[in-house]
Amino acid sequence: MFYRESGDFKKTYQEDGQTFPIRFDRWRYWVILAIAFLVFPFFMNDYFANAVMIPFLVWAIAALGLNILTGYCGQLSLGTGGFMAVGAYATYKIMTAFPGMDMFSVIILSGFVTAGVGVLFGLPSLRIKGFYLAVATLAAQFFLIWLFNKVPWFYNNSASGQINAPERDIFGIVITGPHATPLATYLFCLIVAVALAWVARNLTRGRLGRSWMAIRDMDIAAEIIGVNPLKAKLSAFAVSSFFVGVAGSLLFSVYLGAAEVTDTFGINVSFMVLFMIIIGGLGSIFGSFVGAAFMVLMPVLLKNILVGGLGWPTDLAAHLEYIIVGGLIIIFLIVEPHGLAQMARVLKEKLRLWPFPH
Amino acid sequence: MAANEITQPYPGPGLDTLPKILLHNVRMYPNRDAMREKEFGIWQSWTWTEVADEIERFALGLQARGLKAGDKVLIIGANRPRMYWTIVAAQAVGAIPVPTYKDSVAEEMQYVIEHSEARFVIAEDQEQVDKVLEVKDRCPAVEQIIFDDPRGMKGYDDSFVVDFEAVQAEGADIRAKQPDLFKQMTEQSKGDDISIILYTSGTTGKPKGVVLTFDNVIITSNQVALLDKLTENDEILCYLPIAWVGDHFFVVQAFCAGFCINCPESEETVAADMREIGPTYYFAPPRVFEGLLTNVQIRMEDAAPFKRRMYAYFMDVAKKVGIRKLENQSVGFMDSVKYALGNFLVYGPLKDALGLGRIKLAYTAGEAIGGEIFDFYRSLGINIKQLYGQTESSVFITVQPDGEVYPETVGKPSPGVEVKINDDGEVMYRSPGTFHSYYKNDKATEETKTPDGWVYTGDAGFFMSNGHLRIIDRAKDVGKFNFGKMFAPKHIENKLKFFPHIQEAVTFGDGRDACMAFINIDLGAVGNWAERNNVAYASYQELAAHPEVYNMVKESVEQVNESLLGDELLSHSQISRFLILHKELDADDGELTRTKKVRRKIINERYKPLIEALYNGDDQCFIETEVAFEDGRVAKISGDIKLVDVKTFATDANVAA
Amino acid sequence: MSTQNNGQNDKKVMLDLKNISLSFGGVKAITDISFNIYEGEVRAIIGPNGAGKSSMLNVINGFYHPQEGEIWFNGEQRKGMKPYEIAYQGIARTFQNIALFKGMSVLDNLMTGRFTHMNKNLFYQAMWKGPAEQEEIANREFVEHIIDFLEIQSIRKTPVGRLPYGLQKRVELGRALAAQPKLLLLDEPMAGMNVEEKEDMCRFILDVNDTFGTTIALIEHDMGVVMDISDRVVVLDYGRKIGDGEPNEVRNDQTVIDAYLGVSH
Amino acid sequence: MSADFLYTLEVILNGLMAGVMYSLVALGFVLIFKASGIFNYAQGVMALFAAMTLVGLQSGQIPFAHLINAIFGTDLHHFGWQMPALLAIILTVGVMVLFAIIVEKYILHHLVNQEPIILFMATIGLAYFMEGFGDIMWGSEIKTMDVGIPSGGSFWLEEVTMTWAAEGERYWGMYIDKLDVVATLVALVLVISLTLFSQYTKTGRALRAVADDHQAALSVGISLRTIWVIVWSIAGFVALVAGIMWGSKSGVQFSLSLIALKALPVLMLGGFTSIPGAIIGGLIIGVGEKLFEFAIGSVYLGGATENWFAYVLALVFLVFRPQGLFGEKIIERV
Repeated sequence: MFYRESGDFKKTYQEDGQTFPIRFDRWRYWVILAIAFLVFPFFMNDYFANAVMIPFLVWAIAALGLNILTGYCGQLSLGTGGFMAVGAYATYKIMTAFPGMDMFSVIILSGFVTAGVGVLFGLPSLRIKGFYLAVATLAAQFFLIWLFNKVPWFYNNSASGQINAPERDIFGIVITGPHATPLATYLFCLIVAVALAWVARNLTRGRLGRSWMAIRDMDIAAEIIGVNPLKAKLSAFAVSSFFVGVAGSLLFSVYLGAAEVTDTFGINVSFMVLFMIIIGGLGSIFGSFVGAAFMVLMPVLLKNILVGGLGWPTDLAAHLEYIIVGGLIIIFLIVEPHGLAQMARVLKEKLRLWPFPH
Repeated sequence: MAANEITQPYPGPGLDTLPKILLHNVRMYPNRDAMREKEFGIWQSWTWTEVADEIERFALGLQARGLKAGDKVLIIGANRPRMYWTIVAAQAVGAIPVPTYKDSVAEEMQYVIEHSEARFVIAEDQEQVDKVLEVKDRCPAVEQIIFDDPRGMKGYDDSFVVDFEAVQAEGADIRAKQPDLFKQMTEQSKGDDISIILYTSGTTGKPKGVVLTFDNVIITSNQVALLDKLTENDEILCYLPIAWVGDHFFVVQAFCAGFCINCPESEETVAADMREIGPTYYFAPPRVFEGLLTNVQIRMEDAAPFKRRMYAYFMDVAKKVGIRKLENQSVGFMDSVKYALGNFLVYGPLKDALGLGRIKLAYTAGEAIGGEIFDFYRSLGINIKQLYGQTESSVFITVQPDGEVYPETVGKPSPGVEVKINDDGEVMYRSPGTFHSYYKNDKATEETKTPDGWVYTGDAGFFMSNGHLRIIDRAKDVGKFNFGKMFAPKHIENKLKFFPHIQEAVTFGDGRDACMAFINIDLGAVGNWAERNNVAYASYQELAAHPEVYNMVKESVEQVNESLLGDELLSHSQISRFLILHKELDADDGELTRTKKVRRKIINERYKPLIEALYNGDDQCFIETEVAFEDGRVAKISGDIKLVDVKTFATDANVAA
Repeated sequence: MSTQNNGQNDKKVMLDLKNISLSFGGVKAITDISFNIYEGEVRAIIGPNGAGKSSMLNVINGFYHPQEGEIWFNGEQRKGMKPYEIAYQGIARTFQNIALFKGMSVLDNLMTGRFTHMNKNLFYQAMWKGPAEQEEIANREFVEHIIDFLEIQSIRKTPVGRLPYGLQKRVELGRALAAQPKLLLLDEPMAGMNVEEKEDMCRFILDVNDTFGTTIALIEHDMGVVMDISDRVVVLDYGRKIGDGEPNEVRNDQTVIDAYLGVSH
Repeated sequence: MSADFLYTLEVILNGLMAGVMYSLVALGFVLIFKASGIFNYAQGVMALFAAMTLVGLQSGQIPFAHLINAIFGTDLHHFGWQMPALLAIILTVGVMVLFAIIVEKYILHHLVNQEPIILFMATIGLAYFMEGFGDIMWGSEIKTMDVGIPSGGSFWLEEVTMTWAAEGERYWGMYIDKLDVVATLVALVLVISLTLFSQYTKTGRALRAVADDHQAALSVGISLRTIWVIVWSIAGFVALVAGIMWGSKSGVQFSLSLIALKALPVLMLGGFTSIPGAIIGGLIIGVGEKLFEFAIGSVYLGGATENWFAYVLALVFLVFRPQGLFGEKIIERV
């Protein structure tokens, strides 16, 4: 209905291969970015930043990471929580060891540390496939959590076993600690999320991304074509863990400010991120964002309605949330196994064909 | 009718040939796209400078290979830039390009090659080269075949079959030595030199080669380009056969106005390519518009009820105010709002989906177009106009001026054209576009063109009170009923063909007491209907014989009869009986021309028993016919065909059948 | 049909299989088979079901490692290579049961076929603009020529899962061609096709051989097709070689007739 | 006998008992996986739900009391009766069958022919749903389960074993929970009866046919839907047994559902498709993790290694034998 595609023709492969080949999509993309960067900052307050936008962005990064591994490369992982913990603890160690380092460097370094750990736990993927691999990644989850719990070096021997983010800045703007403003933390997360989404898009559109998808769709044929399965899988583990590590780093340092490993990065986190990409859409960058938005916003909304609106006890609302999340997962898998992203694609195709049905 | 003034015959002073205009455009628009072709997934583009360079190298190469002024160059292929370049390159050498239809079979091609005495053949690909080689022995004049697509051409005789690029490379060598040679060559020819020979498919007999001069095509094209205010910013899609005058006319207009010619990727992708390019200027014969509309209707029938209602509602709005809006007449405020809403919800997306989203001007010609079809497009805000023309007139004879567009007329004489009706009711014209002659056929030339330059069109028509010409039918097709009234078959057939489920119709009545009809159903539309109504069928024949289909067609025929009632000239031509043919009329079987016009003579002969049965009042008739498949195999189709009576509507003048 | 017919002695051996034996847990699939493939020829491997044809292809492209025998490719003996290493040597193949990447478009499938011809590192790919994009475009251009060659323009961006069988087969051939292989292995390229599709596929195979000079080894059941398009035929039965030669020789070989041609299919 | 040896023996015995519990849960997984190719992550939650239902029925809790109270402002909690354990168990079995029917009808039926990963995720969704549903239905507080199974250490055994220790060593006797012994016996009975069921009954043979080939099973005239309901019912029953055992041991609470996570490495070790594999895998893991914790974990690593040892063991094992202990060999077809 909104699409007017006549005259939007491509004369070069650059134009043809761009992320949004349709004019209207391009336009919409820029509008969303403009709103995020230019409009939202004016409305940023503590609630909006900390209950909505920052968790959304942080979880979106984590979802992007898992989507690269699971959605694009087909390797199911249940160790996301553990890898996020690696990112968080790496951040903590780096922040405390190098107090002068700016936050960008900190989170990127944390990402690389996580990527290394991810590769380590990805090694069995060459031999182990499918569910076996999924269960194997649980080993990473439990082992890492146990490690961060039991080895005091990781939490600098703090009495509580917690880690707390000290105040750090970038270009003089405070990003972490109690003095960080919602605006600064929001923009910081936004920039990181947008940059990583851009990187994810670049990686998935080219040679590497195709090798991942080839492994996912038909590993034997991929090998025949020259794809080294080990390289493809490990690179997916590395890139995915990098993203997840950055998300863990942000979650701890910017969003929460403090973390306790079993509460913050438990197995439920792994499942939650998995849900995000199922609901959002496997193998879709857009889907990672939508899925994250859904999983972050739905509890907020439920809480507002049930607790705030109807005055129910919080534990009841929490149980109801479980029912709804579980039910939605099932409904999604039945109605549209490819998630919201696929629904958006279908809707877009319908709008492009409008008023025709096919 | 007096001729309107010709103010500016050429796009610029002295620009009286295409090669000259080409070089002019290089100066005017060096970096604007002159041509595009969808190939390898993107629109490969050539600016005017690049096009001139390609043409220059090819022309020099052709000359080096022995092409001389006055030689014929046969061009056979699809709408590809190189085919168009060949036209201009040949003209630059002083030779005469002869484009032919690429789907013609070897024998048809042999005739053209033989008749035109072409020395050079430029063929698109292996398929076309093979066709030429097949008839080579019977065409001794052919010296070289130059091919565009090198695929599969490895094993061919290099001395006889040459790569387009190889010729261009030779041309490039020559240019290196004589940089000004091409320019000098282009100076050699003048406006009254022969520019092209176009073979008309002709509904009867062998094709005739229509010889056109540069003046013919350039003056005509330029007049219309000025009239329609075409500029270098326009875009067209060339998808009609290059051998057809309409397509050539486009190319010349593109040269005159400096706009861009777009070539589709392949025949199957025309619709998609059209949507991508979104031409601003468009030409299509009525059957294309009809096909599009049928397609729209079929697709809308599959839509959800809500969408169907919305579509119907806004199409009503469009019917009411669309045309008035197009013609800048005043429209009520509420209607304006509704139309704007409709434009957002329906017309805009619809036009966009059809690739008509950017159309400023569309023409249709070649046959009469159904008024409903015509109004449909106009009500959507597409400025579609009818023109009347033929190869012999370099297309334009009459055209509908803006604001004076009536579905049933073909408009007023275009600039520089005089039109008159002779005593037999046949339309005649005299214009700058009047053809030079029929190639090697003086007899036909004399029969068609009077010494003082008037040309018989072969169409019967008359001027209406508003000065518009109305064409009734082919003069020779127009017949008389036994009771003395006029019978104009095509007029009735066009009315029938408006119905989406009717693909083709043939009516009979000349020398008879009543009008009868053959119907071809539209497999797409009726098939769709069958699917939705769970009607199983295995073949066209089976579907065509289905009683429900008969009922559907019968209703349509009755509607046509009712509409004929209002036209006093034709009210007695109401169809009294019809049948649905067991096979589709097909060009491969000789029943249609390559441009899908009905060959009445062949149909009269082949289906004689059916015609007789219609007039005898039989209920059923057995028929057996041969069909030719694409690969040349021949099979027989036979079956009993049902004949049906239809209600006719009485008028005072009507003789009850 | 390749018309050039210089004496066989001039021909360069591209692939030489010497005394190959392969068994699975004691079951012999291939027993002591030797044959070679000349550069530029179309070589057919035929035989009844279970004759070891597919196993032979799997040996050639490194899926199976024969227990005995030597494999020489372009004058080098192969030792314990992985299939993806063999891909880099210039051997590509199609599968009997189509093995396309179902989640990707036709274009992406073909682009994946260019894998061995692309090498920009992860950093460049993450940045995209610059070397990675240029590499992508250069390879896209190549792939577009394959698309044009196989006449699949109109389905370029269609997900392969939605295509009919015959087209999928064509796309799979395209993916193999995109790798610009020196040796192309086709595992029953015409299985399950109708006459028209078979004709098309024959034309494509011959055109590939003709236009790109690709050496082709194919398994096919349709004897008419095999005899038409191949330069030489090797016949297997129960994992052993029972015939080898030009189509005419093979056709008239009594052993072959008994084992294979005599059996009605 | 030295005390160290006796300690080790005690650890091994305890490990075996724990392993039996793991096997019990793993058994549920294997049954469903074999028959439907579904990796049922909800098995643990099914055990929790079964246990909650049992306790709820037994103690006469009013289902959804919490929710009703929240909506209508009432103050309901109990019907006020106590149900005999056996009746409650039978009713709970009924609930689990009903559950199986609902799962088949509303979930599995719509997911036929989907990829295994999709089905797996659906069961995760189901697990979440059941967890919330169970809590809303029966309340989330910790409940005690008492169906009359003896528990606590066996004094008799302690006294007997105390005398085994060598002279001069301090050894207080072997501690073995009676509940564990009962659990072991029950598990044995369950395994034997399941094996008999699948070998000697028509339905059992049908189940095996389905596991081998869905098409073949259909052609024999067995409705896939029926089979799925049966399998899920059996899995529900196994879950109930596991729930009773675990619930009696450590109370009915959320953590009970985490036994599913314990069963996963068992499956990796034993193979997803093998009943003996599930049992032996369970025993290996049970003994392994107890021994590791006893000998290394608590001494050098700060303890609590049970959380991950099983996984790492399974992981290392799998790298060398990807199909598990008893799993069918994976042959890559080209």
